[in-house]
Amino acid sequence: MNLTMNPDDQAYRAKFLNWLSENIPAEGTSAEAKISGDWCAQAEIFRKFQRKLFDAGYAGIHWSKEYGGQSGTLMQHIIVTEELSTNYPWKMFDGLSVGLVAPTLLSRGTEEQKKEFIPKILSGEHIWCQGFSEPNAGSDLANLSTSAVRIGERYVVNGQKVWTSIGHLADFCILVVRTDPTVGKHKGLSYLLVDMKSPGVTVRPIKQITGEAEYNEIFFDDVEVPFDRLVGKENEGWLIAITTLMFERIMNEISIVPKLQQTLDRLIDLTSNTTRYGQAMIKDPVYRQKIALLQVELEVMRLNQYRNLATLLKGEMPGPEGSIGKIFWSELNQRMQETAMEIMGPYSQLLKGSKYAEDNGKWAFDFLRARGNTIEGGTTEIQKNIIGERVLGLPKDTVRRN
Amino acid sequence: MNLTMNPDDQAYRAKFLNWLSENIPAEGTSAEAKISGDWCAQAEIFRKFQRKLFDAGYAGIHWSKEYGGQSGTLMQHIIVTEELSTNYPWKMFDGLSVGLVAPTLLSRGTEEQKKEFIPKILSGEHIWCQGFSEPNAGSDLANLSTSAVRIGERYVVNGQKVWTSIGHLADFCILVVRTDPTVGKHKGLSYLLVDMKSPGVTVRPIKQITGEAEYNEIFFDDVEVPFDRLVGKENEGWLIAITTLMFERIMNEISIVPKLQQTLDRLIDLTSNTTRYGQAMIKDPVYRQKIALLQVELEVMRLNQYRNLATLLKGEMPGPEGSIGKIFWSELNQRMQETAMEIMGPYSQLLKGSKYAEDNGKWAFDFLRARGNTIEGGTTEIQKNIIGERVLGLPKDTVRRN
Amino acid sequence: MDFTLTSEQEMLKNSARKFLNNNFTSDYVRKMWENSQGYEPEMWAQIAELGWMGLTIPEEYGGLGLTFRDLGLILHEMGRVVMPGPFFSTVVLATELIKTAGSEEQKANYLERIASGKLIATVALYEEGVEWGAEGIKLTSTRKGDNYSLLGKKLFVPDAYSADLIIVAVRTENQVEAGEGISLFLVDPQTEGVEIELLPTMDQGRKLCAVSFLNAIFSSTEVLGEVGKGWSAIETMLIRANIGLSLEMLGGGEKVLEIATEYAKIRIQFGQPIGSYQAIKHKCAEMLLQVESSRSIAEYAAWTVDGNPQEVSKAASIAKTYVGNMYRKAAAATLQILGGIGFSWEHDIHLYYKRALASEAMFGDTVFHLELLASRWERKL
Amino acid sequence: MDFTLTSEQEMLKNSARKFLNNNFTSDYVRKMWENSQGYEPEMWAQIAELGWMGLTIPEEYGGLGLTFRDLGLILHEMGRVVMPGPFFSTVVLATELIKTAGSEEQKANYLERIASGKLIATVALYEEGVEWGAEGIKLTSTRKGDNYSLLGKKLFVPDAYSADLIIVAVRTENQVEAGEGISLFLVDPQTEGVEIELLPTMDQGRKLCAVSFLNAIFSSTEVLGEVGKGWSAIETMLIRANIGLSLEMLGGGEKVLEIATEYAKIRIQFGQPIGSYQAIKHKCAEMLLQVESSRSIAEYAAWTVDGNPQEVSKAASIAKTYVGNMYRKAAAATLQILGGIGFSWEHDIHLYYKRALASEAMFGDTVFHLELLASRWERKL
Repeated sequence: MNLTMNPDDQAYRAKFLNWLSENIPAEGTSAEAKISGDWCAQAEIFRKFQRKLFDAGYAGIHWSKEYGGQSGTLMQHIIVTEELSTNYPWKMFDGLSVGLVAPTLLSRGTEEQKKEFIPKILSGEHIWCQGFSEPNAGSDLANLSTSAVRIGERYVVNGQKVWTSIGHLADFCILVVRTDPTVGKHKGLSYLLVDMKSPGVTVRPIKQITGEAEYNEIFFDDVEVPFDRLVGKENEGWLIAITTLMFERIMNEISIVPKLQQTLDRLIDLTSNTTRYGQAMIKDPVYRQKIALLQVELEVMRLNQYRNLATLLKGEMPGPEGSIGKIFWSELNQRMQETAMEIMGPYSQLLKGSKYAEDNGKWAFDFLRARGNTIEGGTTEIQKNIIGERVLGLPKDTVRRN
Repeated sequence: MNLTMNPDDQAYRAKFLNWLSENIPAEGTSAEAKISGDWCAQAEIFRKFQRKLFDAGYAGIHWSKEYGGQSGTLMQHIIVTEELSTNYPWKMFDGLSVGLVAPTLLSRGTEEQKKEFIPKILSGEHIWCQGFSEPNAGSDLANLSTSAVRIGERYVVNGQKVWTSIGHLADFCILVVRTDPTVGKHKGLSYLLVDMKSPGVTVRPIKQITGEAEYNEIFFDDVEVPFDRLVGKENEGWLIAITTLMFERIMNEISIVPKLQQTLDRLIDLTSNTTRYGQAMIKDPVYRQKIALLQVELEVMRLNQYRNLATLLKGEMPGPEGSIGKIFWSELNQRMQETAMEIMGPYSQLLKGSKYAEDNGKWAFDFLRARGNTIEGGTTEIQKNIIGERVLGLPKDTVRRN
Repeated sequence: MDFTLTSEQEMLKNSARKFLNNNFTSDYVRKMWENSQGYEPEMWAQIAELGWMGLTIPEEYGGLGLTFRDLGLILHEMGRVVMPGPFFSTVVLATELIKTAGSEEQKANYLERIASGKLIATVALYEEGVEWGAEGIKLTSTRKGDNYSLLGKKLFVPDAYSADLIIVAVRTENQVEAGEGISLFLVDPQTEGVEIELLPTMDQGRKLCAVSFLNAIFSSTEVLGEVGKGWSAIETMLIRANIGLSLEMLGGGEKVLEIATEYAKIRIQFGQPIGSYQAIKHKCAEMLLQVESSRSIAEYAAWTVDGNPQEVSKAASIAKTYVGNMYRKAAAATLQILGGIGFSWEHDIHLYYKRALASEAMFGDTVFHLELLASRWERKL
Repeated sequence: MDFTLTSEQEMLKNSARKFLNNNFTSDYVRKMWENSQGYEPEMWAQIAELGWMGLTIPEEYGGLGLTFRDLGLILHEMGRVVMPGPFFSTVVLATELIKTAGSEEQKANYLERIASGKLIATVALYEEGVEWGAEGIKLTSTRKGDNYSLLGKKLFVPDAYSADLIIVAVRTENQVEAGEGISLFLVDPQTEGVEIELLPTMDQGRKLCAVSFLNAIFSSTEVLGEVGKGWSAIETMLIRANIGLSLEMLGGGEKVLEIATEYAKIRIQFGQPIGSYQAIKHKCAEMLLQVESSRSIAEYAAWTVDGNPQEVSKAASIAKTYVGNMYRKAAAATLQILGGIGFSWEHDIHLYYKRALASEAMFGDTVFHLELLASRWERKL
């Protein structure tokens, strides 16, 4: 399903696809590489390719030239993001920096911060990670306790963050810290840009249920952060963190819809190619109905996303309704993966490395990985609270008075 | 699916079925009568038939002879209840009195109350209704405000009850009232037995979404209730009301399982007899799977109920886990009815009186009626709270301190 | 298509909401439930005066010549008040069929009368057994010279009881492919041998009827378009009917969510508004997710009718499936949130719930539309 | 059957729980995941000493002669600790098959060794493509005098890597009904031409293997029971395997609910335990409903094996469907309640979740069992 796009945009897409076919590095796009756990090697491929994109004018398309961008349109940025999302296994390396860090800096950073960081995000020189969650501040993000004490021209940071994606590969971190412990939860927080090579930063990987370690714990032990790495004002970091989270919900979807489309296509292929009782399973009405319903949901989600983009294209900021997309894609992906499991039967259990496995175990990996979708970036339960309270205006959960 | 029953019980069932075939009144059991809205007429048929049951020794089987019972076994009572539940459209007239009122009186009433009321329940002389809910006390039952002030040997009752099933036909009412307005919500309540013919009682029917009026509002205007109609102690009515509710959950299921079985059988017949695109719909794997899943759930529910009965047969009181059955049957019935609607397509819309309607519109009526199942007798949400807090021991919802 | 309204569209939508809120109050809707025609001529005349009857009728036939997307805005608003009466039958079903299949003369004749509010019309399609495709058209005709004698029965015909014109799909040729040999007869309900029976259904806001033909005689000039070539026009009409219905259902779902949210804010139990409990709050949030998603697909589908005809058939099936499911579930969830009062006849929620059920069972059920979508996989569309 | 345990059963259950909690700690289970055999001989010997290997083996063959209901109590407890190793393969699959199909001599030989812990055994059934019925048995044999030469491959064979004996379903006759002409070969894994490959699967607590036959030669005396008559014994075994699995899954679901409830009581967010929020509380309540309902059907099904054989096959399909669905959903819900920590390898929930997934995909999936139930409607059973 396509909304009509103007001829300029169509030409731009064609031009980019052409460039892509000549420049995308083979070593990173093989089926094998897509489920490889060797992220250090992948990160290097990413940096090289990102530099190529940057040099060719396909990075930061809609941002101002003074920050390394192209002063192009948001639609062009969307086109490039869409096309990169399915055949490009390194989205994880710049999803955060391009999708979250750069927009946050553009809207809230100082001129110096924009000039220092945005070009290096676009050229692939800096990979970023996000230090928000803590062991006791998951859903209740405002409960965080990592502290930053100002001493002269520096903050000294102490504490622990957790569930930091690619923390072990990142050059910089957006970090939310408590700068005033004497005031209420949302108050007294500040938003810092932290060099991950600073003395006192220790990263420890967390092995997840897929067997891989995408997430990390980060420990801060008297880590010094120059004062000019503060974004916004001291003790006003909560609002900036919320801005980041809203960008996360909206921008993520640009690359998620094409990925889900790819999953649906693979699912239809899988069902077409699986024969049981002498008949292709795609002929079985039970599975036809299930998969057609997934298709309905995907098309609806795509249109939801177009509506969001239409809002962004009008220059409006994303609002709390971004939670709709987060709930939608995370549950849809889980249902797609579950359907694949059902169809494969015992084959669903096979991991990569088995010659009997479908798609070299990608289904099994993606299925397990999908369990995280309803947790990461704000649980489904939190998103429903956001919708209930901030969109529908229902009363807040009653908080026990301490 | 049957648990083995001992030969005596099997013989008892055979004997009762034989008696039933000779004595069940034809006028009340026709397909027409089952969806008739003429409840006054039905109530008269009920009274006559109940008298026959009583005279034949099939009423109050497991209760003591001194209260009009037969001093038989609970299993015999269950057998009679099961057999009466499907071909007997008047369950509503004694479901409450036999299932809730009599057990409550037997466990909490005075000797005089038992002797006065139980025989008349069994003989069909007294039909009972339940005055618990109020406009501002639905899920929050302890919030009720109907008051009873003691003046001499009488209580004077004022207030309003709502959602009283068959209130317009009942002879007596179990009524929960506030006798001490100065103490907290659950405290200060009392449990009365009220003659519905008392001056000052006004009953107003509530038309429901099916178009019929099964429920009523009851208004109490200086209604006098003799002091000896108090059950238990003054201001200790809450515990007795809870007892009644637990009986409601468990005892209801005895007749519900056979009814659901009948619905499933009708559903299989309906699907077998409906032809679409030249094929009986029962051959379509999509519907086969749906209906087979309903069958799975029904069989599981039946076993749940046997487990509950096994507990009752050991003489133990029903506990909060009765909420499991309430959630289970109400949702299962809704799913069965929804499946029937799907299968019938536009025919699902036809009400009684249409010659094109399946089963004279019983499906449509039952479907709409089923929406009430997850509300009446404690909403699904309340049942889940009961399970979460009273079975699993999770902390209570935080209550705003006033 | 960027999901925003032009200022004209905003005006149309706002004035429609105002008119409908003022005139189609709960009391009036309930009065029309009791009225066997389902409408009152004075009200019909008022609506015609607003230009709604001819919204998508070309200006040459006395209409406004607007797009289906514009009509969708009105249907959306009508869904919000569960509007009763033959508007949908006349303006979506009959109008679209005449626009697609009619000769120049037929269009001039009928469309002008519809646009001016002088003709109430409907389409009779389904028969006993209810098969959703062309194979369901079985009503037979016998040719006698220039006349056809019709024998058989149509079921679930919306608003036949109030219609001046019923367009009836008839099988005039047998032994051909299911989609061939179907003709559209322009039936005056007063014709001898035509009998109309009002069916007792749940949703009395949209009356359904049985229309029987007992060897009723019609001339070949009383056929819309060409004899034997009716099915493709019906397909076009069904696509638009499903889209129109989706807009109506979207409006219903939107309103139902408002009812739920409002009640959740003011109903106090255990000392707090019930909307502060997550059981209720999250139910409302799920409804919002589905209502907003329904808005995306329904508005897009309406736009495709004029904006992207290649996508319209797929969009129609997706919209019908998704929005139909949303409306039924949202109405049921709201009924549950309302508790006892939601189960009473007095509260309006049952009007919405019954409309949701009736709408989902029109023009192809979910299983049918999902299979339509699945059948495209092999064709790689 | 009244769902209560005798005092002997209570003792058996309690001692099993104690033994398993002490020995099958999370650390030990994880160690066995890394162990290609999935068990350690010393532990196996300890279990044998408890008498569990021969629980349902008649006393004449060295067993305890108890009922399947008794075995179910142990399986339930094993599910609670996601016990790894070849117990299920040996004591449910191989034992039940030998009991049903074996000659007196075979029973005496094999069952005694199983009961004493000296023989680990399994059954090889499924092949590439995985069809759940008899038509899935395609592995071919060529008869040469008194010998059979086997050619083909079995997939998803549990615990073949640690087994001393693999009972293999082979098609010894073609051109007959699917359920006929199937023979059960007693295969020593060391035989020339037999190759066993460990498959990398999610749940490494129950190892699955590929077993290949490259013209491996077996004598006709190495057939369990009669040649060509193996299928009905397999059917009996599958029924019991599904019931056994249901008990194991019930134990897993019960434990998973305990994990969820415990965490919900102590994890504080927004100043209160998360179990005070209805989103979490109601999720736990739904789990309890399903766990308790699973208990009813699984325990009943276990009882029917000896107590009501006419009902056993139906009960098995119902139990597998209901309990399998419960376990997978309960594990997923608990993972969600745990949040980030539930997504980590370090927390045990993934052991349960993976076992749930693997179990649901064994011995017939949900669609298969529902169709088995539906096929009885015509037969009015």
